Amino acid sequence: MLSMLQAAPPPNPGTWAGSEPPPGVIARILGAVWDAMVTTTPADYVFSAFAILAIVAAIATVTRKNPVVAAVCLVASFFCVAICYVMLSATFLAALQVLVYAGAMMVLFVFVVMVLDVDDKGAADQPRTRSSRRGLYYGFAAVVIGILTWIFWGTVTRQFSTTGREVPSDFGTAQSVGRELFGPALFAFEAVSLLLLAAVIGAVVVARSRRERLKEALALGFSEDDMHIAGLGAADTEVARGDLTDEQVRRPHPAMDFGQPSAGGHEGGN
Amino acid sequence: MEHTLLWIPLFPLMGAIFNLLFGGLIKRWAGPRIGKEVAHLVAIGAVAFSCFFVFSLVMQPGHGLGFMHLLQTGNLREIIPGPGRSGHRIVDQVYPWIVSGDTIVYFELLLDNLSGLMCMIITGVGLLIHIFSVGYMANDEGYHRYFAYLNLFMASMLILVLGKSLVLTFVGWEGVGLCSYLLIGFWFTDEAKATAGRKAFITNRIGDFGVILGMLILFSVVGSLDYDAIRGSCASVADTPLLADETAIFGVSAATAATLCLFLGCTGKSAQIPLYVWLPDAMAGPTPVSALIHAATMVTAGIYLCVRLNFLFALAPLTMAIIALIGGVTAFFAATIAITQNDIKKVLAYSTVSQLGYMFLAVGMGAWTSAMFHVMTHAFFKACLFLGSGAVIEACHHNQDIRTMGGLRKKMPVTRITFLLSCLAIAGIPPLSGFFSKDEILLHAYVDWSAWSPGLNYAGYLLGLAAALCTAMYMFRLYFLAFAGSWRGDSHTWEHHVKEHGIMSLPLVILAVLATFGGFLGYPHALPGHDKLPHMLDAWLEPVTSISRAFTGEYQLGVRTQLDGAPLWFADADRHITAAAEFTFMGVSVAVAFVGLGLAYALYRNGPSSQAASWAKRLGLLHALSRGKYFVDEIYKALILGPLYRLSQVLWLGVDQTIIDDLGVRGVAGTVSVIGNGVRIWHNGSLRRYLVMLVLGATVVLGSVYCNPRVSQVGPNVLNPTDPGGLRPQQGGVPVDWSRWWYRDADPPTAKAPARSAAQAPRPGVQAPPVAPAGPAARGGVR
Amino acid sequence: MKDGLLTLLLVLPIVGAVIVSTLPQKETNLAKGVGLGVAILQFFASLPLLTRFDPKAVGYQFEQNVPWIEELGIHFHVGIDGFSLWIILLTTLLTPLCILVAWTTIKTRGAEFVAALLVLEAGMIGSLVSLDLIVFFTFWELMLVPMLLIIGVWGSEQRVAASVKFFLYTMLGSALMLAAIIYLAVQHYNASDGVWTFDLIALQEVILTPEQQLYCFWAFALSFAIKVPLFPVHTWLPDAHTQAPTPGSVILAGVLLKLGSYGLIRFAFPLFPLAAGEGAQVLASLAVAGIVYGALVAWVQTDAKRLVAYSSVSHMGFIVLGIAGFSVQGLTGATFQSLGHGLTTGALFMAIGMLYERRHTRLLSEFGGLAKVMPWFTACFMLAMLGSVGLPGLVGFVGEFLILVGTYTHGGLMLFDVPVLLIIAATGVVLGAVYLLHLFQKMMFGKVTHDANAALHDLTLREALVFVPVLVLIVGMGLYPKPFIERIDPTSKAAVQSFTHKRCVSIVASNVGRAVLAADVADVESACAEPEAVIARTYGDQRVTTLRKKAREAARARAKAAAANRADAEAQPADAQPAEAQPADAQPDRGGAK
Amino acid sequence: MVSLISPLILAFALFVIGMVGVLVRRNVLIMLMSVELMLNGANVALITFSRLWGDLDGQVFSMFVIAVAAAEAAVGLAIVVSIFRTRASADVDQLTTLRD
Repeated sequence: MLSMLQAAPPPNPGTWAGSEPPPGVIARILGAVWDAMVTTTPADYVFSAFAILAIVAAIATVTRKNPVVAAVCLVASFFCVAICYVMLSATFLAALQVLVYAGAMMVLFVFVVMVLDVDDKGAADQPRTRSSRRGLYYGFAAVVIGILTWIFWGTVTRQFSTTGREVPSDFGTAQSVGRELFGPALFAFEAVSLLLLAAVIGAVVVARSRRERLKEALALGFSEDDMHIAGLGAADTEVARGDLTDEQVRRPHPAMDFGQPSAGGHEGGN
Repeated sequence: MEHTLLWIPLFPLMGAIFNLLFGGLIKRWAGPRIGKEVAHLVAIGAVAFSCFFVFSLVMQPGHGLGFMHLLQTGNLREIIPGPGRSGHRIVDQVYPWIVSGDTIVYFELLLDNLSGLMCMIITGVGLLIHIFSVGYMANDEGYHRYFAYLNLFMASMLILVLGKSLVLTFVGWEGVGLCSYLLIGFWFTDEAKATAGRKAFITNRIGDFGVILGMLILFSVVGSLDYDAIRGSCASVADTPLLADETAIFGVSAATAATLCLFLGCTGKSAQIPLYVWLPDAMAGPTPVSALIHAATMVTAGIYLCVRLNFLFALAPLTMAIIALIGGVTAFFAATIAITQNDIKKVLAYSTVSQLGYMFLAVGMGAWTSAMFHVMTHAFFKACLFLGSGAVIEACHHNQDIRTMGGLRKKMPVTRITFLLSCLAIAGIPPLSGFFSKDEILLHAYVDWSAWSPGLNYAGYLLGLAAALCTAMYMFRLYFLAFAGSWRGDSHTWEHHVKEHGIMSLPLVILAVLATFGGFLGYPHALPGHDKLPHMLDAWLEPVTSISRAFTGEYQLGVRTQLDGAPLWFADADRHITAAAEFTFMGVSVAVAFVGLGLAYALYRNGPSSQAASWAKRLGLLHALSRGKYFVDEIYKALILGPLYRLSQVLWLGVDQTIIDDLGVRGVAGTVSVIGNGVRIWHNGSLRRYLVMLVLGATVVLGSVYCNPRVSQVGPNVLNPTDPGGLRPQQGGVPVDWSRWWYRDADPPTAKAPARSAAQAPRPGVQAPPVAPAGPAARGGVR
Repeated sequence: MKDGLLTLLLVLPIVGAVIVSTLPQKETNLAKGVGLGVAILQFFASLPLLTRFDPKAVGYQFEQNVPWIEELGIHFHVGIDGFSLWIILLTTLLTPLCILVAWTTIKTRGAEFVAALLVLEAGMIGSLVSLDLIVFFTFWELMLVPMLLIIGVWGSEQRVAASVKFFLYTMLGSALMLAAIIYLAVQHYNASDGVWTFDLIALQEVILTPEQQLYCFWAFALSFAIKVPLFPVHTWLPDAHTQAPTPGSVILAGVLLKLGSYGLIRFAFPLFPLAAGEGAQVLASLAVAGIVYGALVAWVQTDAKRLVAYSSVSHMGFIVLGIAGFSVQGLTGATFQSLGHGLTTGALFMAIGMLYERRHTRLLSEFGGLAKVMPWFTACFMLAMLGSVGLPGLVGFVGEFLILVGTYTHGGLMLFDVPVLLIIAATGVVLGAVYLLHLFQKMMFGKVTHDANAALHDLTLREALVFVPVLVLIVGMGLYPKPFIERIDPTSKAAVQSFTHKRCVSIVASNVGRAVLAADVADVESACAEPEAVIARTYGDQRVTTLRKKAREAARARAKAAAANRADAEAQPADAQPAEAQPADAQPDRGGAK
Repeated sequence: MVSLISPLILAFALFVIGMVGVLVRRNVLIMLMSVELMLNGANVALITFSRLWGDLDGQVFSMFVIAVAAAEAAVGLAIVVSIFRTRASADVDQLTTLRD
């Protein structure tokens, strides 16, 4: 799309040699867009479509109030991106994307959202940031996004050729990526496996239920302070410490302890 | 013995060390009596040895300086080394003391006529005083320490006199200062005496400050501080480096600068006008100490130095004038103070200051020989006076106030006679030594060339005469109040205590004899029998002072003449003083002496009289001023010591504590903690604020990296094909050489053409004194 | 064995420290005994340095060069010459004495104290022997830690504040110095295109541009000025001294201060000669101000140790003045004076420490009339005081005399209006007497005011044993300084020559615009045949007395010639003169100048 | 053969949206999802350049990115669960115990 931009031979600056006036910058941008439209192939269209779809889905996940809807939109976004991968001849990764991201992780998200019955009520009582600060934050956001676009645009307009190199037919397939994976990147592969193991163990340990943590704390002989730090403090002491409002103690949220029946009506075991 | 001269100072030194280390132990082991015996035997033995050694060296015919020859042949004129004959000198180079670079200082002793004379005085009078001290200090428990310090003093004084270079003299100079500090503050339990000792040492130190500067100037000009080297460079007035204008300092010639500094040292040591304040307070020490140090030997060190460097001082007419003026003024000023003092030792102290003033008057006039003559005679009669006063004080049970004495002649006949003889001598009554030496000084004061103008001659002479009058007055006032009239003290002391000690009288008698007949060493030309008894001292010191007398023109010494060389009324054609002139001068000074004596006799012949009191009232202000010693001490304290102490307080509390410590050190610590607190507020625990900070930080870093043209301007600019890309910091189209950001010129320095290869010749500007190498550094150095 | 000696001197104290610290905690006396043994062994091990030191040889002796970090060109390069020899011997002498003094002064944790002292000794000797900048910097920093501990742990009341102040003051200076060292090495890397070295001798070949020399010189000079305590940056010294225990003060005054002046002579001046030439005037003015300031402030002190500390500021001012003049006598005098100051001030601190041990106070008002009670103590104290005042015949005078003479006669190349500097410096001689006699009188003379003073016992054998070597040296070095000076003089002569030459080369190469090796500077020999003249031309005549010196020498020559022919005219048949007596008129050659 | 400019635009967009999501939203879960988005943006860029230079390393690396994202999501959710135990609300602003 940008080839046209580079094609025009530059007349020496300052002198107006050609018959028509030297093209200005804006004229040149419009020219590029027109050129892109003219030379795009059907594949470009498909790709653009799915790209736009992915972006819309992403915006949706970020703006939806209800986390469940957000999760679903995110899954949609992942699917569109997977399709883009296929267009970029990264078929194995497209499959992987779908399997891991959309399949496993989003399921986990939805699962957690459902189990914890998370609702955004809690957020409501937080006052929206005062308007004076909002201006500041928007300013920050504008600065940050401005810098990023400046950098993006600077690189894109400068260094980029449009088409990739000739690639072998099996480029991006499971076989070639596998050979690459178990060849030079073997060590990294093993390291990642270790990482995943650590993550799993971490997740299990962190998300232990209150009853198990209480049993373990008593076994280790925690002092009263240690119990407080571990979040296992007895109700009265927590209130005394001012960490929990008595309202929270009286009406523990269902997730407070899996053992008790959830306030929302359905029995325990969440 | 291989080292001939080293033994002279070494023996008293060893005596001192022995007494210091073992005196106490012997006293403890063998009991006080034997301890005392051992102490003073060792001390007196050491001094006796060096005295014997000095006299033998001086007197030996061939080897010595021909004095013994005098006694054998009896004919004085033939054997005294005439002007042509070079004087004998013994040089003993012991070892190289400081050798560094081109500075070479040897521990070298020199015995020639001048130092021979001084050694004889020092060891002679010293020995007598050592003997006197045995009696005086009999019942003092610091006995061995006293004799140790006295021996140490003798050693330092001998090194001072025998030293062949100015550095060695300076060693003796400070050693003597230390000993006077120790001896003045001998009874240190009394705070006042200790303070007096400290005052003496510090005032001497101020003088030493001058000597050090003088030494530095001389060293830089002459290249060595050896007396022969200095004499060599002063030999010919025409091309001496001391007077060359290249070596001038602060506008005066090097000779003048050096001599002025040295003279500052002499005023410190010989108690002249600015720095004399320590001598009256030095009377706090035991009386024999005052006799030895503050009458005979130490205080004459200043005069010795001037006479030793006479060729240098002669080259500095300005300094000679200042010396003469200060000498004259001091003589008169101190004499006036002495008149109204009531403490026997204070009177003698101010009398010493006055007599020293006389000597410096002589030095100022270039009459080196008469100065040394007066040094000798003064040593005799002043030592006798001090020892006499010591005997009197001992007799009056350590009471020094003459108003409570009187009538001592009945019980202390020997002391009275010796005291009377010395008083006559110092007053300048004819047959005695004082008359000859003082008269000679007054004669030369009037007769010799003076550096400025005849005015200085008249001023010097008149001041000398007035001082002579006062001297006669206060000496005989002292004599009459002490010895004449009747005992005014308490009767108990009179019955039991007032008596004479045998051992103390012996030195008194010897000194009195010397004071009486000492004058004949410098027998004046005019008196009859001159051919049989020439002016021995003149001939004796001739080799030492030959160079300075040979100077002509601006630095001329000796009898002054009209501008065209015609003789004045007192001199004949070949510039010798006529007999008539000498007689007139003698007459005037004798008359003045008798007037003084008469006055004292009238007022005090039998104790303090009503006329004295009435005169005192009539001269109220003058009397009070003189009694209060013109309040010089108070003035010094108010003008110098007080402000200096306050300045030090301000420096310590102000500069050190506040400016450097509080502002500097604690200030820096303070700012660091303030900054720390400022940053702490940011971390209030909100996760989202941290995230925002994180993102901001990341983008700023990314952005700054992207500013680097090497990252962003890579490859062709798709939008503006004419943009050549690559590194080109632009300012007015000319690349800026940012490496020289400290440029001083208006516009930034442009990157120079590739730095000139080292092979090129150094900067053309190197020949003429160019601007120092470019850049603020060199320019920063003040040119 | 000859070249391994220095490394032995470094290793021995560290091994000793390790042994001492491993000993059981309870028996402090055993630890002190072992420590003392090691220190005495160290002293005897350092004696061959003296006997086998060849005074004539120029350059470094006992040299040892072992590569340490090869890539960066850092070699464990050690060697000594005239400047560092005597300070090392002073260190090895003072350390056993300090341990001896510490025997009773230090009650708690004696073992650690001895270990700290030994490590300190290793640090000091390391700094003195190292000829590689990084090795020097390591030992320079190593020295701080034990001193910090000695003041911080065993000091008196506000010991922690004083030790922290001492530590931060020195760290500030040395941080700048490290920056300058690295900058210099980088410049050498660029100049010699690709050779990394931190060796002092190699780095002396690099000629930096005037600006570079200016910054590097002042970075080094600030670090050493803080160590010397030059006037404005001296406030750490009185606090450090008053709070330090006696042995700490003795070592601090005895050796640590000398490292500042040693550093100036060894590193600051030779490495950056051009900036040194211009900076010398500033250093000299500060030094002279320090002399008077230290003396005046010492006069009004109420605490004995603080008074002696300020006296150190004044004496060290003298030493820096000697160095700033950079003349042969000046350098020799400065090194000799630093020895003398180490001995005299060390003795004074020992004495005050003994009084502190007896009366647990340092206030002057508490003492009085001690001369009667403790005669031997007073004698030792007076001897040390007189040495410090600079009485001729004792060690103080020789150093001062050489510094004054050297600065006045040959200081012209570096300083201007030298007479004014000298006059102010000479007042230091007077003020020195003022405050020290003030101290002496307040403590020793007068009646015994406090009854506690009456019962004080005089010197014990141990205390006497500590005083004897120091006092013998004070008197010995004053009377016969030749063996000391003849080992320092050749080194300072060589130092001055190479300094002047390099300064001339710097001037010639000042327009190159970048650092360059001395060898690469074009036609150095012809331009710098007469270095003094080049310097004189560059800095204008009024600053330089060299031309005046030439005039003086010419005048002296003329005078000698005149004297010679006058002597011939006078020479008659000399009468019978004994052989050994010097003929009067023959002009003694050694008297005249060269 | 699609031109490779648009995937880069996609990657940039995803990244920016994810970043905004993380900064603006207060719900922990949404923030975790936004992080996923950012990582996805990165992956797209990796794959684009892998395709541009015909070098498989981009894809291998993006696979690792996916692995890490998974691990991170797991642990993130575990933490969210345990926080829920005590706070009963997903608001991140209340989590200030580690402040001082």
